[in-house]
Amino acid sequence: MAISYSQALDFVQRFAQAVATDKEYLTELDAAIGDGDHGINMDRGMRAVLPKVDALTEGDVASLFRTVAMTLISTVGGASGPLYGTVFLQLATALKDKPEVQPADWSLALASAVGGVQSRGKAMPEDKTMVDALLPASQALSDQLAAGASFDAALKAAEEAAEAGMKATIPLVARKGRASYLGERSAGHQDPGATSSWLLMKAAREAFAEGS
Amino acid sequence: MAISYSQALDFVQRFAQAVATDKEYLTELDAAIGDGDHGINMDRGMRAVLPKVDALTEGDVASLFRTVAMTLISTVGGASGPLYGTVFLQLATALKDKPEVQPADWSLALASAVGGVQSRGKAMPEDKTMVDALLPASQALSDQLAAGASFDAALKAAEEAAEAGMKATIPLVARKGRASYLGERSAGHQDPGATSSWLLMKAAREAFAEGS
Amino acid sequence: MKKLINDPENVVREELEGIAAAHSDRLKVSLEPYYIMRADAPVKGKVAIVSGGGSGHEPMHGGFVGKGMLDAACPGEVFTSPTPDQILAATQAVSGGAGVLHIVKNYTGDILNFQMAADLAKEDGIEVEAVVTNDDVAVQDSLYTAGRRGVGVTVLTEKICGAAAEAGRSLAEVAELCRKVNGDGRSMGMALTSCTVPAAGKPTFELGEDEMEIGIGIHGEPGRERRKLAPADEIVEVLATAIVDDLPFKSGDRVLAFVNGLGGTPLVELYIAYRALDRFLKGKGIAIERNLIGPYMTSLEMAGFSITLLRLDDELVRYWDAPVNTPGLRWGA
Amino acid sequence: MKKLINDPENVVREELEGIAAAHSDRLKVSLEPYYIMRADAPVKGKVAIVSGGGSGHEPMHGGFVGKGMLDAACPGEVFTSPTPDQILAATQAVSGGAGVLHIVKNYTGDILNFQMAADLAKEDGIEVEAVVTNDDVAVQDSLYTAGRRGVGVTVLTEKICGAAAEAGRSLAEVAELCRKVNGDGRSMGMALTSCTVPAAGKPTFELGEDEMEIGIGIHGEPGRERRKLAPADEIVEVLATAIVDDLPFKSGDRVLAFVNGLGGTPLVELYIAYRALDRFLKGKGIAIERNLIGPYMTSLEMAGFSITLLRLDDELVRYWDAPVNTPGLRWGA
Ligand SMILES: Nc1ncnc2c1ncn2[C@@H]1O[C@H](COP(=O)(O)OP(=O)(O)O)[C@@H](O)[C@H]1O
Ligand SMILES: Nc1ncnc2c1ncn2[C@@H]1O[C@H](COP(=O)(O)OP(=O)(O)O)[C@@H](O)[C@H]1O
Ligand SMILES: [Mg+2]
Ligand SMILES: [Mg+2]
Ligand SMILES: [Mg+2]
Ligand SMILES: [Mg+2]
Repeated sequence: MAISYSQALDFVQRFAQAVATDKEYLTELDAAIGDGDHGINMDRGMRAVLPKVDALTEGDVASLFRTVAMTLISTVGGASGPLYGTVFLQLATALKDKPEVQPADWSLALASAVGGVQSRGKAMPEDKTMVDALLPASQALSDQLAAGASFDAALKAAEEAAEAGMKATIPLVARKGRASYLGERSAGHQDPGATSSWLLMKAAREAFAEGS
Repeated sequence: MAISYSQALDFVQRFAQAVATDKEYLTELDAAIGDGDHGINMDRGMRAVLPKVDALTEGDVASLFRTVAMTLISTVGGASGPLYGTVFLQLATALKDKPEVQPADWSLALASAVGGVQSRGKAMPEDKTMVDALLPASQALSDQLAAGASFDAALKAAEEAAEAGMKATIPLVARKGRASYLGERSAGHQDPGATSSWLLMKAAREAFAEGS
Repeated sequence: MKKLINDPENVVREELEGIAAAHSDRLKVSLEPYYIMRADAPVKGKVAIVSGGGSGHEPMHGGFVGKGMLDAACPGEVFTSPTPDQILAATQAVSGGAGVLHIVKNYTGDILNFQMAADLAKEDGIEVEAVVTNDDVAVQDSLYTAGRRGVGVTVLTEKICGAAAEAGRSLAEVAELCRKVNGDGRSMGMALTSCTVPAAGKPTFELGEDEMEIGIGIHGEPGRERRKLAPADEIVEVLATAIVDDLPFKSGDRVLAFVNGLGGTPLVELYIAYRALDRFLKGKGIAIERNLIGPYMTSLEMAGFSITLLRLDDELVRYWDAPVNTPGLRWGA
Repeated sequence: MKKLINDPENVVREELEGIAAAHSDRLKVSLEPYYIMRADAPVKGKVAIVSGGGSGHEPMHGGFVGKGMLDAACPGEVFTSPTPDQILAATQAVSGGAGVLHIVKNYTGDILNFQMAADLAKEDGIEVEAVVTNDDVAVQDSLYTAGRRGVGVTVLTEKICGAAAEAGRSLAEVAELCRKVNGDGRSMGMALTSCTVPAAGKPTFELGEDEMEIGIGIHGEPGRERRKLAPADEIVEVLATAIVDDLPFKSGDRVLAFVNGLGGTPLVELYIAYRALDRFLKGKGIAIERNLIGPYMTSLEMAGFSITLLRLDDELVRYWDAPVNTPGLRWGA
């Protein structure tokens, strides 16, 4: 039931793959309300991550995530670099010294990652940012686990909450990030960062679920 | 039979009208093998000429042509400004102090105009320039008059020779002017200056012929 | 996409190699991580000034490194803020013991990355002050949003603060001056065409043959409104009115007028715009005392321009006129 | 056509009014007829230098008027040579008694109009020497044609001869120097896109999405050949090879390398081209001793660039480095 190192690695690789696949899509979403580089940025970062994590000797999950964080921070730039860097840095910090990662550990780590993003970026829910996908995902995960659901079911619920949160950004008027310069004109478009965050939650479900 | 002042004025006005009508066409010809401004240049010049010649008190033909020349020289620029300026300057010089302009006078004046263009621009026949329309026109005019043809017929012959000369520029490789930079690539296109020179000969026929 | 490049991935690195080859007499270029610094940095006892941002806005910022302006610039990927490690390395490299000023344009990415770098530099014992420029009046301001974008005023702060640092002013003073310039300057821009980020390969946005975007951002962010094309004089009036009303600039004010080309707009058009601006301001009793006209803060090959007005006083004029010797801006040296 | 203008007919006049408003401290602008001159002209006892040509190439020539460069520039309509009356008036206005050098780019229109003006100026008792620049190796040269076009070298002659005139050299000496610079310089350009003359309203030529024009003229005249788009390094090699082979430049030569943007090409691309040129010349044992990188001789908004190489000696380096104070080129002042 615990998340193994190879599952954590798989999570990172799946996220890299998803970002690569949807690079153009993410970029198009960003072109509509930002500067048209979100897919390019994330893909540049995750492509830099892959050889870095390959080169790691099988170790603990925390140092894996720390490597991802430092690589994203030093290769992505833009808003998403520090923010996704923060996600993985918080995951690493929360999972530090855990010999094995239990579902509850993951749930707490994810909550602290979302908290890190919010404290760095000062985004509140409905500001039309990645927070709108990450926060409901983290809440769904912990709610499900608290209600006694299986890890698989909780991961699935997190993914679906992220997706719903992502879609719910469409009507919102952006209040943070580059899209906020558009004011009312940002409404009607899906937030690119929320979209990549949904891909992140999807990758977590695919990598960590047992029954799939 | 002599060319009156009002016919000379009509000649200038008809040329202005023809240039205005064919401004785009001349410009397109120039875009193919030059810098795409011949129609714009000539039209700018002839539009400046019109009020200048309107303002003249009915005087002699030479000073009319001198006014056209000076206006073209100071408003057209490019290659065609000094060259058409020279055409009208030579016409003016050749017709100076003529109380009336006889067909033979016009023929000599035109020959001296072509000579002026050649001495300024150093273009020889088949260099793919306005000389290729003007020189045959001038020759046809004087040949016809020498052969005893009517002025009308001579003017018509001049116009047709200009047209033929203009068309004959199509296969030529330019050796003068901007088109010469193209080398072989200039072949297959009609020279813009030869085209405006045909319009000039056409305007002369229309203005000076009696029977039309 | 038609660009004079080899590979979209290598645009920034090859540009930096070109800059290194061209200006080795005056600049040093680091490729790992990317930054450009004065060849004579660190200048002992002088406040150092570091700026940076996405590439594609050249000559800003790399072209403004040199005596009298920036000590270092950190170029990110095209239109993408630089990363903290670049900013940290540049800060360390140019720190001359009198502190380092970070001039940061107000974009979330720039803010976050510069913040991370400043935190790390401070841990390293370097005194860092950051000033954020946010002069774009196109953006509806609000406490609850990311706020206004930093645009044209950034160039002016870099010149003026560079001169003040050269004159031996302290970090606190230079930072204060920077805030003053930002506070007294306002900008707005417009675009006639989009631009294409090399890595994206297609235009950031589409504009009809008879449309323009008023209030465009320098990364091709859509602006205030899309309108039918209009004559230059009318466009200048729209931008200048928004700028003048915002500060507001008042009759009797002395200003620096900065007419900036976004890349694809020929100088002849910028002078036509300047003519209109000069007339507009004269009509309001505002006197242009200094000007800057040209492509200084660009958006790749975008056709369009921006206007920046800065209210002047004698001190600002003195610093503006002080010698500057950079590839992108040079006088008195 | 998307341009920041009011009326295609008024482009040049309004540009000149903008220049007059912007640079009245240094320049005087005549609107009847059009010319731009140094505010302090005529400079007694100094050889005066006058150039000119069609508009649309800014900053050339008007932006190069000032101490250390041109005494006057005569702008024609866009891409159309100026008229004799402009050139005559400018020549008269700046003549300081030591003669006037006309720097004329080799285009039939420029030659004819400058010739007419020189004839008139001579009648007026002014000593005039004309030097024709014809450095474009794209054009197959022949005694029987109009010959090569004058392009990038023109900017270099204006700077170098301006310095020599400032140093008190005689008309014969400055003209001789001008011929030497022209003789030792070679250029070639290429275009990725066309440009649109305001009065024409549509692009001068059409280029496919994957095509480029090698050997383009600065008025959009078609060049040597149309080719499939290629990487920057390859394009630089094509242009530089043609240039180097033509003079020829040889191992051991010292050169000034001028990488000129045609208007729509961002600075980042010019640096990528410079990087390639630097490597190419190093490989041939040719040393770049001075450089100039930027949009100095443009073709409106055309995307593309040109390379000019000038063989240097100590005298040329000295004149190149001498102070110059113009809106378009400035150092040491
Ligand atoms: N303050 C913020 N807090 C959280 N997320 C943010 C914030 N600002 C921007 N974002 C996210 O970053 C995304 C844009 O990332 P990206 O395009 O890579 O960076 P940039 O805006 O610098 O070009 C947005 O879609 C949004 O989800
Ligand atoms: N040396 C010359 N002699 C005679 N005619 C010439 C010469 N050079 C150019 N022309 C004529 O000028 C025409 C081009 O005129 P125009 O386009 O107005 O000037 P520019 O070439 O300066 O743009 C050519 O088509 C040609 O007929
Ligand atoms: Mg973005
Ligand atoms: Mg032409
Ligand atoms: Mg970005
Ligand atoms: Mg022309």
